[in-house]
Amino acid sequence: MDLSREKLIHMYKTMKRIREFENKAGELFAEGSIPGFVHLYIGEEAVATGVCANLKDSDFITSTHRGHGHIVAKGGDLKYMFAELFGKATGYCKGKGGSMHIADADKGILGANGIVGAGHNIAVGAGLTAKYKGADQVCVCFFGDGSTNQGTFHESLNLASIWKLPVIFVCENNLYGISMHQSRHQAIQDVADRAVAYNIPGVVVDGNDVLAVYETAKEAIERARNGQGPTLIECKTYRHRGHFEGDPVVYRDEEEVKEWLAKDPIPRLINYMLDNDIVTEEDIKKIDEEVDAEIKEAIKFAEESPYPPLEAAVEDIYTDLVEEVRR
Amino acid sequence: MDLSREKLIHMYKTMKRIREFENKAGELFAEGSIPGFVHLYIGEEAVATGVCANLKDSDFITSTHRGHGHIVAKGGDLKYMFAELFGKATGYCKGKGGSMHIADADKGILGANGIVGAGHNIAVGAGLTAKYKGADQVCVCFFGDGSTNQGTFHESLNLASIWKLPVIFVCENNLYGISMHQSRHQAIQDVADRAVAYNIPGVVVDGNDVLAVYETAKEAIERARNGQGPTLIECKTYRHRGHFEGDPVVYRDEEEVKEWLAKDPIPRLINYMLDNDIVTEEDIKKIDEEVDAEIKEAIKFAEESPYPPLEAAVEDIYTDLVEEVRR
Amino acid sequence: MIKTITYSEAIREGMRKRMKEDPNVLIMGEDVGEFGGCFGVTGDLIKEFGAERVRDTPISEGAIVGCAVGVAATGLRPIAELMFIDFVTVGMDQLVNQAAKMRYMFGGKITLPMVLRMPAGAGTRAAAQHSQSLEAWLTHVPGLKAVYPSTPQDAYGLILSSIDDDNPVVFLEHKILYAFSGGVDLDIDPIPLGLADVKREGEDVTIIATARMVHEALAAAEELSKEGIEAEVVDPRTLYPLDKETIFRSVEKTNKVLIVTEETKRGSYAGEIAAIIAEERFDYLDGPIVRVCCLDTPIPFSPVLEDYVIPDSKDIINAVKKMF
Amino acid sequence: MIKTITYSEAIREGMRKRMKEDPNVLIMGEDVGEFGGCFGVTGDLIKEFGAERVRDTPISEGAIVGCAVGVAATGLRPIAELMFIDFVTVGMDQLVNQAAKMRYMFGGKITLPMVLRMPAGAGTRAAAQHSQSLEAWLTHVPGLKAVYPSTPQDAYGLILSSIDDDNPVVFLEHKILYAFSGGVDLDIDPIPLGLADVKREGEDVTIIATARMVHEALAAAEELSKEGIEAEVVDPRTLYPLDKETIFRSVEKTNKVLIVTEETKRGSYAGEIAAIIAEERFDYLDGPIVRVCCLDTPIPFSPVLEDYVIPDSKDIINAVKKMF
Ligand SMILES: Cc1ncc(C[n+]2csc(CCOP(=O)(O)OP(=O)(O)O)c2C)c(N)n1
Ligand SMILES: Cc1ncc(C[n+]2csc(CCOP(=O)(O)OP(=O)(O)O)c2C)c(N)n1
Ligand SMILES: [Mg+2]
Ligand SMILES: [Mg+2]
Repeated sequence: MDLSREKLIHMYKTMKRIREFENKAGELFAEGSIPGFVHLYIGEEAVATGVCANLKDSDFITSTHRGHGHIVAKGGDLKYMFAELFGKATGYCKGKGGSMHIADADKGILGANGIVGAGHNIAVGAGLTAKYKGADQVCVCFFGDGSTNQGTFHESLNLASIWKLPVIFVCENNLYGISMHQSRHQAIQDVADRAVAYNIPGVVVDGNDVLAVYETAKEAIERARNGQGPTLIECKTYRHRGHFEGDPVVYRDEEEVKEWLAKDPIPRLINYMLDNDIVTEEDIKKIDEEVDAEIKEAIKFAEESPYPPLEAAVEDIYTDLVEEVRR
Repeated sequence: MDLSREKLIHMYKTMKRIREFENKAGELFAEGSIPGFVHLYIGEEAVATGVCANLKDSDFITSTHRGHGHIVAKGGDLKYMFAELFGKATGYCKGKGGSMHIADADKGILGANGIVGAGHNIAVGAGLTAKYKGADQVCVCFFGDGSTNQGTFHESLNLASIWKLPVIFVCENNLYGISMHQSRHQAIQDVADRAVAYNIPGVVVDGNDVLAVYETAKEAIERARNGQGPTLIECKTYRHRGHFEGDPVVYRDEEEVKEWLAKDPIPRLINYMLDNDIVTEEDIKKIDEEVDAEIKEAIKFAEESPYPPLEAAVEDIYTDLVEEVRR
Repeated sequence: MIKTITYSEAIREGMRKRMKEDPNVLIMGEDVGEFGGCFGVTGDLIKEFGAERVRDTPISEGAIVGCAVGVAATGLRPIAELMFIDFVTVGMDQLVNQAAKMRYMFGGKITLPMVLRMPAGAGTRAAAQHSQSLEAWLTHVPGLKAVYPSTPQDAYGLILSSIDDDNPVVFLEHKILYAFSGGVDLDIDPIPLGLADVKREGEDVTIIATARMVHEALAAAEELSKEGIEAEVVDPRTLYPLDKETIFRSVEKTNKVLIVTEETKRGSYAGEIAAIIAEERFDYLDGPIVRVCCLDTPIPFSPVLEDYVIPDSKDIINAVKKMF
Repeated sequence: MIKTITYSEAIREGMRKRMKEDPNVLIMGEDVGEFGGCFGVTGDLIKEFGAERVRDTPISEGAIVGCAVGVAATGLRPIAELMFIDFVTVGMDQLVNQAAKMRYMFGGKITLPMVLRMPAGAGTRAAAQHSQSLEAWLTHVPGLKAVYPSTPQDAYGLILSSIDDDNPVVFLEHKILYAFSGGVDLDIDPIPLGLADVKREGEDVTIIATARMVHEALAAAEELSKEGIEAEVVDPRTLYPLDKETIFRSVEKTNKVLIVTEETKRGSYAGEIAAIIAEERFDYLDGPIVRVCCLDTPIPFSPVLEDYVIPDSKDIINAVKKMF
């Protein structure tokens, strides 16, 4: 493993930032400060983190309804994220998008997406732009196991493969699409097997091992940058929380949950770094404090921000028409 | 090969009926008697014939824009087919459907379909009914290579596989979706490889060898009837004509066409039967004459049939509402 | 027997009744089984009827609708559920080019008794992809019938007739109404499709409203009554077939029409109703036909903005006052 | 330079012009390359611009539209073609929930300059799944612009402005019009979206017509003129944004309105135009707003039936006469 200490610390901090962002988002939702739906990424932090640690700002990602982790990992600013969850004017989308639609064009984040499977083809389009322009860019498409039964999964992998586009398809197999266990929604064990249908590499990786994810993604991203086309990576992972906040989770058994909680990617990375003398307990504590402070400040920013003015409702539909939209 | 003489002769006659139906349809289209679009099945007769020779009237099929062959093979009546192509009141659909929408519920024909890929899920539904009712029925879904890149292909195979439905997916790989050679529309050589994605059997067969098609389909249909779920069968074949009548076919080279014309499934079966002393040249001639007579009569029936009354335009949309639809 | 139950329970009880009576009725959709449906509508039905009749599907809306078409064409009576009407975009071909047209294309030789249930409407802070009102698309498709109840009793009576119908019926359910409760007579006959209901009588102005907007219209009518304006509130209940007679009768009486729906105004079904009246009852009108609908925007997430773009009783009151 | 070319050539020449000027413009769709497009619209463009810029795609309409969205969001200007507008059902989610809403959902932080070209309309004996007029769906979607030209010159001027537009534009082309020819000035400035054209002036009645129906309306107007009725024929050209001013000006002058489109009447955009006039110009009307549209049926195959359900100049003449 030729990972620098900086990289490791960066990845640890990223995972921690995601975890704490999500913990707070859950609390704020429960107390009623965040409206709508939130789908938390807790337990899956190693996936977004390990993959995005290989990306540049100019690279693209597409995300899902469970998007907070991807956005943090790709460099999203927690302030604007919280503000968006609150529906404030200072949010990433001026409050018009909410949790399921956070985007940041400057960071190549082509949006969370409320439609399961819709990011796939958008990712292919971003890959086509990169290839067309001959730019040194790739696009990572994140998606869940459940979404791999949507037609869009099939169409997008096919298109990316025939055009040899620099797209990396990253399946976060957390074993469920809402209440549907993977064994009930598809007759295969490894989503990666589906790569055969497109004659592209399909790889399975332990999605709770950030180092393994990092290495696997690195190889796929290099292939993509070298013009060798797409890869399908399946990361085996688990969501600690319900599908959305408020889900009573009647469909999982305690044993399974316990087993997976024990595989929590964060303590795992801490132990690795401690065991290999990369960091001390003190270092970790310091990082954790930094993260806490950042989160507190971000929430404060969001809380103190104003709601959007009513006028904003008719803006940003088109680049030009506003008068026409007014009541 | 334990095929009875009757079966073989039946299959020969079916292929011949399809071939001559199509030849005439092409002529009638060229001379302006048939309006709209026609997509001929010439060259692919062995597929529909070999598969449907295993089916009962109560079994279902779904078909495509290139549907005439399937309908003939499943027992469609040439009279009503021609009448439909002419847009006559006596046609299968009272003239409302035309070439792309011929259906015959009594024969389990759930319709040709103008939407590429749309038959797939309808076939799954028919399979679900069969399983739900515990009926000894199967559904064969016919489709082209081009349609295997539609999302519906993916969704339907997935659904049929997890529910173990008695559906047989028969891909007619004629190497092209209109002008797109298979090598340009997907990165695999055998569509059958895609079966892996659903953990079902995927089989490749010479689609111009009716005996091979028969045997392969037989096995898959037996599996389906035994509750062992779906199979994906890929039949390698070729259309002799353009995509639709009127297609200048700029996208194929002569060599390729010549090569495939030499593999014509009809002479091939004739030779097999002659070589094995199953029939005589006389027998063949007799059958051919029967077919000619049937076709002539069918065309006469169609020509002499009336066009639908204008009133028919507002009927058959709903089982009940008619007044509401009137102008 | 009259019971006080919610709109969502009323739909469930209607499905339960028909499933008990007819083994050919089955349900399919995402998480409709053990999970009981995203909005809890299918609830405990799986316990009573088992997983073969209350079928969880993968996330494949195209397959859900398409499979329902195949199932209906071969003799069963499926009720398919999409989690949100917004996802009908994914199964649109199966609904529009297959379900709606098959009978016609096949010259009447096939029957498609299927119901497609879809939670619709805004107000849940679910933003642009989970809040749409798409009835205008569906009513524009020959071959479909479209139902959109506003009360538990109507929901119950109409789900029964939708299941009984031999044609594809899109059954819209308003998410905010799920929790509304009311008295429901579980022994009533099905409410025929195509029968409007006058939810409030009045002489001065006709307010045609659908689904959640019926309640806003009724609230507005109470306020207006205090100021001496008596509004008649007509709820079509079935969008297609549309009960023009009841609507026309009201228009002929009041000579003033306001139409209220939660749709994007541009291209709304509210517009279709206005156009029908402008064409067929013009001479009875003494002023413009007014529409109160959503602003022509995607539904924004932020509660302040969402509340702003969706019409409410205040908007209705203002609009009515301007008509006098 | 004015050349006599067809509607289909005009669209091609517009695309050629912009592709020459801007390397970011590219085309994608089924058989648009060597085959030249199902209706021949892309023709020889592949020879001039190569297969990277005139991209053949697999049969995957969802991917075509979705990929165009991704391409547009990342800095190129795609023109995507669907073979028939009927197949927009397959890519509906990508168009409606992604293309149309992305800019709004993202707070304006993304620009989506994409054109989706779709041959529409009936008259080719192609039956129910290849003959639809679906503009009502598309105009109901905030975030999309919608164009539907009726002449080669308009097609040319409007494809230019559609490509230049920074928003998703659905560009409808009528299949029967492809072969219509007319003089086209290839040097004109783009025709701004949202500008109607009065195709014939008249004092007695306003006929608002779109696409192929413009020609039927003009033919009807000539006939009516012989009987002393002078019809003004207004062609909106752009369905959204809609040039209400031009329409209102005509209505204020004639006080009578007939709207003619090839859509299924129920839920048509013709209804939206009627509703707008009934709401905003009621006082100028001296009689019902009449719509002449297709019957509320799927398009039947048989030529006798197809011709019966589609409106033509005779239907328009009859309808106008009844207004006097
Ligand atoms: C087209 C569509 N269908 C259904 C839904 C409702 N839905 C939201 S998330 C989800 C489950 C997704 O499962 P998976 O892809 O495994 O992602 P996970 O939630 O496990 O991260 C469903 C069914 C949706 N948003 N869009
Ligand atoms: C959804 C959809 N997209 C495109 C078309 C236009 N189209 C009709 S047939 C065809 C090619 C189909 O190819 P394939 O599935 O291989 O069948 P084949 O014609 O070779 O039998 C296309 C693109 C269509 N009818 N429906
Ligand atoms: Mg999952
Ligand atoms: Mg083919």
